[in-house]
Amino acid sequence: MAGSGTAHLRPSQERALVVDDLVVEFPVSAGTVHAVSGLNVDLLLGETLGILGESGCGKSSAGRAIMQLPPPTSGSVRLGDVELSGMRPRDMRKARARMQLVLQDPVSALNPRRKVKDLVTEGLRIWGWGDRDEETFVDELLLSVGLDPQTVRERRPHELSGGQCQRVCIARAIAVDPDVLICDEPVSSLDVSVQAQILNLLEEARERVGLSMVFIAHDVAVVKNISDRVLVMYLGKTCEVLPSSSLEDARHPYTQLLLASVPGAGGDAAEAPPVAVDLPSPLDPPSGCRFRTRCPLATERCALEEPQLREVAAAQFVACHHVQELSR
Amino acid sequence: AGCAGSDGSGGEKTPSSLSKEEIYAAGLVGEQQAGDPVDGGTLTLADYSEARSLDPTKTIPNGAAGGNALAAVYDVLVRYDQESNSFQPWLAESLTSDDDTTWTLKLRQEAAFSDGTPLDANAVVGSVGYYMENAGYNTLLLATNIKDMKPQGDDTVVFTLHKPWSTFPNMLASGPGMIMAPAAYRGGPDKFTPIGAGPFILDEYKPAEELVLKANPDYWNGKPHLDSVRFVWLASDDDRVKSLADGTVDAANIRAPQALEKARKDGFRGLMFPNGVGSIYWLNNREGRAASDVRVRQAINYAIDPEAVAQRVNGGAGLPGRNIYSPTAPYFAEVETADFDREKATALLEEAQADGYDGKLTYIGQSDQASQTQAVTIEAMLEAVGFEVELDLLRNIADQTERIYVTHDYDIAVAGMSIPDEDPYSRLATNLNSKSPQNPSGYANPEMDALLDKLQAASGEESTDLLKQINELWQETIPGVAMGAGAFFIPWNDNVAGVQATSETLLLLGDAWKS
Amino acid sequence: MARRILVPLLELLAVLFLVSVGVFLLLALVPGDPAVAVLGEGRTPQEYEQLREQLGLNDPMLVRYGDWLGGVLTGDLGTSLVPPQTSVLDRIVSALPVSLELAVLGLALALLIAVPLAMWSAYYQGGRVDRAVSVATFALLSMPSFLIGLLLIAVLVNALGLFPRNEWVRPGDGIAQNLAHAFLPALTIALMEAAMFTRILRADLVTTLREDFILAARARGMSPIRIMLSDALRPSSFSLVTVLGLSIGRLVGSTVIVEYLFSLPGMGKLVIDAANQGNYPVVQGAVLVIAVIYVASNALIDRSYGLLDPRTRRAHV
Amino acid sequence: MTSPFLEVEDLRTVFHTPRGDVCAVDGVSFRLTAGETLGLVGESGCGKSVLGRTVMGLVSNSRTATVTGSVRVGGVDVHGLKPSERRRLWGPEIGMVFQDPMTSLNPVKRIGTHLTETLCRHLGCSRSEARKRGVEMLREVGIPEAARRMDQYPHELSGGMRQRVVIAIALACRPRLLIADEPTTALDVTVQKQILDLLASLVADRHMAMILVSHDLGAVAGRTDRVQVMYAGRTVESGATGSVFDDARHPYTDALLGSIPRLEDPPHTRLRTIEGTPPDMARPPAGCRFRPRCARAEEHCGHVSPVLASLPAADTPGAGGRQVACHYPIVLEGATRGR
Amino acid sequence: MLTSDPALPVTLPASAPTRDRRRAGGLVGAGLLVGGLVLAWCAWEMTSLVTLVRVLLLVAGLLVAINGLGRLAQVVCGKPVDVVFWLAMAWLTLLLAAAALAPWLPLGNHADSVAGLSSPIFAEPGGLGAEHPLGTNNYGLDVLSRTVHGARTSLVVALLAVLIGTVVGGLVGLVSGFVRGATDRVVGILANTLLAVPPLILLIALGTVLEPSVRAIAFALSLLTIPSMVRLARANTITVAQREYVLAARAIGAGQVRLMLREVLPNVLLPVLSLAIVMISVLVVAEASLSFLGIGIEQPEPTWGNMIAEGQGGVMEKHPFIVVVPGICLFLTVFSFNLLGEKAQKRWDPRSAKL
Ligand SMILES: Nc1ncnc2c1ncn2[C@@H]1O[C@H](COP(=O)(O)OP(=O)(O)OP(=O)(O)O)[C@@H](O)[C@H]1O
Ligand SMILES: Nc1ncnc2c1ncn2[C@@H]1O[C@H](COP(=O)(O)OP(=O)(O)OP(=O)(O)O)[C@@H](O)[C@H]1O
Ligand SMILES: [Mg+2]
Ligand SMILES: [Mg+2]
Repeated sequence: MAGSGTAHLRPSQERALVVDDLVVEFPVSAGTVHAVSGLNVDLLLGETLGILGESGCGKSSAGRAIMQLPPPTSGSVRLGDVELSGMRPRDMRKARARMQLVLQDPVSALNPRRKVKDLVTEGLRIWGWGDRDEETFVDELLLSVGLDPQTVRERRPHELSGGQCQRVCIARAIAVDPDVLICDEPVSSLDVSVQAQILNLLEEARERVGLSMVFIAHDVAVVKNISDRVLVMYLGKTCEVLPSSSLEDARHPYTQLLLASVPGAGGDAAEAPPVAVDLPSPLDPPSGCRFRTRCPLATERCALEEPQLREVAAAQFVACHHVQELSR
Repeated sequence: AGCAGSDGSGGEKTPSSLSKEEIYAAGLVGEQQAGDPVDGGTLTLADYSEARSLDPTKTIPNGAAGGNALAAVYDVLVRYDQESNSFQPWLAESLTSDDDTTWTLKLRQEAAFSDGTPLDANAVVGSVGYYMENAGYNTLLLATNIKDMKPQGDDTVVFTLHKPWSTFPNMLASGPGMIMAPAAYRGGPDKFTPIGAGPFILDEYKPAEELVLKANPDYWNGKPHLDSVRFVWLASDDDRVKSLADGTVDAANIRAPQALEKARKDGFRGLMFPNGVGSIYWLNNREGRAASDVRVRQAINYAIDPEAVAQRVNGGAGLPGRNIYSPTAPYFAEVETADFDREKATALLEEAQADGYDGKLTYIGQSDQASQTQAVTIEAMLEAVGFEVELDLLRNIADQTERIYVTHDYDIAVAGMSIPDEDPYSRLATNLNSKSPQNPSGYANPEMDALLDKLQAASGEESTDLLKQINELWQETIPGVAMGAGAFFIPWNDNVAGVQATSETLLLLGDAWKS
Repeated sequence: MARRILVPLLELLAVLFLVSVGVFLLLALVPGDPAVAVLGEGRTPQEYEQLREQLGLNDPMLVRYGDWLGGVLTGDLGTSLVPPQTSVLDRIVSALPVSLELAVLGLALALLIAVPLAMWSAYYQGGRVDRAVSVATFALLSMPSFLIGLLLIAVLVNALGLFPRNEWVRPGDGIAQNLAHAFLPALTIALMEAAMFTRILRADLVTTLREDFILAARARGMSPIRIMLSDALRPSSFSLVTVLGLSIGRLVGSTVIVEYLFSLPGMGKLVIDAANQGNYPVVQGAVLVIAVIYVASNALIDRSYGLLDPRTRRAHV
Repeated sequence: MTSPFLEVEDLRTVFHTPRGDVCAVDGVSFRLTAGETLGLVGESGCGKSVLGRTVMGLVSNSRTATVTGSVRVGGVDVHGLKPSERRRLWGPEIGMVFQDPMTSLNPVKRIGTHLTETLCRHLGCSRSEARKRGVEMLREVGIPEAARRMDQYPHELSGGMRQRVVIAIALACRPRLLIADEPTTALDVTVQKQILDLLASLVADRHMAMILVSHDLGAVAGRTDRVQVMYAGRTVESGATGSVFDDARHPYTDALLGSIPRLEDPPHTRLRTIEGTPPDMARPPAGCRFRPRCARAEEHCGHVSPVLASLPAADTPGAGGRQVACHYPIVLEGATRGR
Repeated sequence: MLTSDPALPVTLPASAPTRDRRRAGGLVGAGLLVGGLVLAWCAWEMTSLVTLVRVLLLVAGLLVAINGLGRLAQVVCGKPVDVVFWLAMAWLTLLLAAAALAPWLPLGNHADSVAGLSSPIFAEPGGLGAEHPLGTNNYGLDVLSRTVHGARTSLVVALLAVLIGTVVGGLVGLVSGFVRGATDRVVGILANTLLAVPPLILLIALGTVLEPSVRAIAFALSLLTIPSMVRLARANTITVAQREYVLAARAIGAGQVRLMLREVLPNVLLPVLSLAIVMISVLVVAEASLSFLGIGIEQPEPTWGNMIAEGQGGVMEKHPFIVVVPGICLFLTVFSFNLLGEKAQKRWDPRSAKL
């Protein structure tokens, strides 16, 4: 799969964010890491887009490139009607503040030397308070993420639990009233019980503030739970885009592999253990379809030709040469 | 002369209870090892300092500057005999003069350089010529005095002087008397190779570490007993005494009063060379400096207490005093000295200040601890009478030399002078003669110049009398602050014998042996 | 690839160039006339002036630096001003082995002391030995090297007479003698360094011992000694190796105090003596050589991590 | 029934820390027979790893820790052995697989060295013999080009491959009990499945007993015979896996299951949450440790610690041996619950 | 986690230290304390013994006493107490107070060499109450007074140098680590240049150019601290700059300066300060070494270094107190600063807390 294409974009609708042919590459001593190779995404107002993929497939790189932190190697990012690439640094900072980021490890995402109240108001300190009153603003904000302002306001991050830290991060992000929230695996490092708290909180916040959200994760169930639409990535390329409600009907062999790997009650243990394969390296990704080295359906064509995203069912787009064989 | 303390009399007393006079008595010290000389072995000498070069023109040829190694390689034409207080022929067969003006040097037939070439009259003339051309130590003194230097035949050289010079032999007992083979300097000073007619030949040299000389089998006085001598240079006199005590070295060269007295009290045998004005503070007499005013010089002199300085700097060791000659010198005489007197100092300073002197002095010295102690003590004494002293402690010797001898940028500077027993004239003339380029204080006194002129020609009683007058003139006009006599001591271990002394505290090792 | 070798090389050269400029400038500012250093006292002003001209001291600074650098690049570090007027290179060639031997012996001794001690105290972390070692190494680190040296001399040489007094015997003149004479100074160096090594290695060992792979090794039934030696030591030695490398480079020029105390003819003494005599070519040459050694040993250490840590090996090849 | 291979009786592990004593494992008991797999689940910090390590004897009485209770492996009391004897157990009797394959292999040792040194130590075989067996082991855990891998360093392998190596090392001496401490937490989902499958098949092939520690209920669900749910150092519920997951009796187990998003549910389904955070183990609450977060808690729970009691068999259709430590366990409401 | 290895001595659980055991511990502690002090005192008084033996006994006595004090403190406080650390802090407090108040303390003559002319030189220590409690030196100056004033100079020099080094080195390291690129290269080269010249030789060279004043020496010494400060600050900055909270602040729109000052600096400051404390001790020693070689502050102004140097040339053998008094002060101070620095580093900069 690991194809490209723009079939899944919805130019006719009102979009909060449009990402066009995003490429992120890192020069390293051994060559170039192709972290993201031509990602096309759009995000409707109020929509949540889930990005699903294995470790190292470029999810975080894509998320950060959208934030322009650091700016992508190439490709354009349009936030509302503002084109972000090629902006002057000051304007860029301002525009960037309209998008916010919530990161995987809440503890390291908070400056250990600052108090909670300073952390959550950092954005307003930079961009101005407007007519808000600091005290009440902080209290309301903390309450809105389910923290008790009295106990938490004066504390430093190391005095909080992981879940509380993640709440502070979310509070900090929504404090500047962003249009788009990018969550980079915000629950992966949390315990299941806390994970549920945070997922619920994000849902609430999104509804309340009217956010559009990009939610990055590797847990299929979590992504399904929170998103409207899911984009499956493999080695920097898009495999499949589909509504999350129809996730179980995924067509792409990789998405199917992911679904099959979800540990569940019906584990099919006793078969012979599969032999390990070396995953392809982003330094030297396979030609054609990037998934072909692990794909049970791979043919010669997959090595020569890169599959394009095409619609195989209503709102479901798959980048695979063998998609026809799969379709009903 | 001062050999009194060396024989017998010291033997009954335990060395540890020696009095100052006994300690500083000149000559051989302690009972020397008897018996027949033993051949072989290496004698290690912890010398006072490393020779700057084995080229005599580049090294001050005295015992303190590393001249012992030179003497071992080149030998000296004439030797000073402490016991008889006279100059004896050594490498030369004889040095004679009737009028102290024309000196005839006769060479030994058997003497030859270690490269096999003969040590003849031409070699001597060539060597002395090279020495003076390259401005070896005392060249100026030689140049102004020698009218003519001619070989006569193979084995005789005649030196004709402008005027009588009774201690001329001393010149041939040190630097100029170290005769280099023509091959040594043929290539010029840059390609100099040490070839001489001395008892030893250069074997190995590791700068700052050791210098090894091996026996010269063809030495005129017979093959030396020792196989080799080794010179090493330790950090301090203390180290030298300690190394001597634990047998790491066989002989040492010591000057610091404390170490010297300790070595004597520890009962080491050896050679003692006392000298006058072991330590001095030169006062800058030059026009425009504070000490150009004789009252200021006197005030400084009165303000400084040699006893107290000795106490603080040397732990009481040494011979503090104002007489510029060593008490054991053959020509020593009591004179009325300008002793420590704080009131006089204050009065004189006030007088000078009344005439517009601001009372400021710049003191220069080195920056090591001992020198700092000295500086602080002097500063305190001078400030106690009302001077305002600025200490300028310098970090390198070149800087100090430059300040004292070249730019003359100081008021009071610490130095040594060491007037030796054998030839007070040349040291006094070099330091006090108004025309001497090495006159550090810029002291210019026609009266002194005249006395020095007379001293050159004088001998015996007359010379002693002139020296006394010089001393008196010194006490009156204070070219510098004399702090007392000093000495060099060459102690050795009990198994060493046969080391001979000559002038300028040089040692002759050709007869030395070790059992 | 070329870039990865070339850039550090250029940086090294830049460092050396700056050192040479710095040393040259600094010494040009120092008071004391080199002509006086050469001639000593008692010459006429004309003689000094003539020599100054001859030595090029009257040329502009840039010209003098150029001349000097030109000489350095052709392997000519100049001639000692103060006799013995041997070439500076000769002086360095004779002093360097002394300092190197001291440094190597000192470091070897230090390792001999430090490694077992560190392993012991890391294994019994928080125990009696650990605490004692911690206090003792601290005490050693808190003592200036001249105090340690003075103490060692006072006790081992003066009071007990166990070792020969200062003075240096070249290895060529008998290895046993040489070692006997080198032992005390090396021990002085070793004590300082051992204290530091022990602390560094212990800290790293303690960290390593908390690693999962140590637990895993225990879970495989390996014996504690084997775990310490074959599992813990190597991954814990990176800091030690770094410091060791720095020490070799540093010690060549930093044994000053020890060489001064024991009056050994090494680089430190060479530089101090030369500085005291105003003998600039020697100071300049020696400092430059020391800097080259330091820089080179650092570069080597940087490159040697691969030997210890296979993870970095690939990146360097 | 065969006699149990592993018997853990009232095991208690206390760490003496500067902040006070931490009772990381507090009175845990269970038995395990050969061929059986026990799942240990619970949130982070609840004492799963410490339990695993104490069972193995890696944590034992020392200056910093005190262990009481007993652990019998094949009838031998692990904590009564001398250290050297205990070491002899590690490898041939008990093997351990660690959570993070990145850190549980020595980065400066080759894969082969890890394998051969274990074999040499316990089986006393020669180097070449050990190497041969090592290659076999690697092949057995599904590593291609096994011989070449022997000479590689851990960092040269991918995460999944490394975890296979760790398993190979743990199984090299054919232990009879395998303790797998979160063996797949650090791995990708696709690899995770492979590793769990691998472990399951190896256990089945060799008729080993296995303790599978995990905080991922899903991972435990399909691959264990019995499961113990832990909370703050104590077992709160145990029983046959299917039975526990299908009808949880302890409020904690129930809430935990409810807070996991399920693939079957439609998007934007609200999850159930457990408010609050697990207790600080240095200062655990009195009484039932789950009380502060428990919706069903009563006054009584704050004073009296509930003991792990067996449920009457009648109450637990399908499987016996259910135990719950709760004063007010959830009562079965018919067959509507569960997945 | 080898701590739990069974090879360790098994101590009983600390769960219930009984009353008796506590009392016994207290008694042992008190016994050791008193015994140690008595031993030390005996060693001090027993002039008949060889100096070496006396010193060894003295040290042993003090160690035993400290051990006893530790046990006693443990009983009193109920938990292990790091007595060595607290003793060290007590020493530092005492020292700093004495140094700060030196001009107002009733101390003897410390630097007036003129007045010293009329005092006895090398007067033996007279003990408490005597005119010269710790004796006089070669210039008739009071050793106690010189020690206190010497502390003043030594500490002022060290603190000043550390201050310069920390501010300059820390800022340069911060900027170069944050900006990276060419600036970083140049800074790296400059720092390496300073490091490539052996410190003592650099000081000797500087010493010949600079006046031996407190300010000049402090400046010269600060050159020693700058490269290591730059390195530390730079390394820490690079790590901190990669932290996600910096990314987060950037995402909110914080500018470079704000990032550097608000996000990075506070996190780099503590490691830098911990190194600074360690540096104080290094510099106290460096200053002493300089004075020992005669390039430091000049007599009669006292510093510990030049006081120790007064012992050269046989003085030490005859009048050991000349060296012993400043030597012990120097040792204790450096030891205390090292201890404090290590504590600080362990707490604030675990990466470099190895020294
Ligand atoms: N700064 C960087 N320099 C070099 N390579 C990088 C950098 N950041 C990421 N990469 C590489 O880019 C690829 C994609 O990384 P990215 O972090 O985007 O993956 P991810 O999908 O977020 O993975 P994970 O689930 O582990 O967070 C990886 O191979 C990674 O090693
Ligand atoms: N060596 C130790 N010293 C002191 N306390 C310890 C030690 N090891 C573990 N603990 C404490 O014991 C408790 C249980 O830790 P353990 O590692 O068993 O948790 P876990 O259930 O494995 O969690 P995770 O899922 O995070 O691995 C924790 O509170 C931990 O802080
Ligand atoms: Mg990521
Ligand atoms: Mg765990």
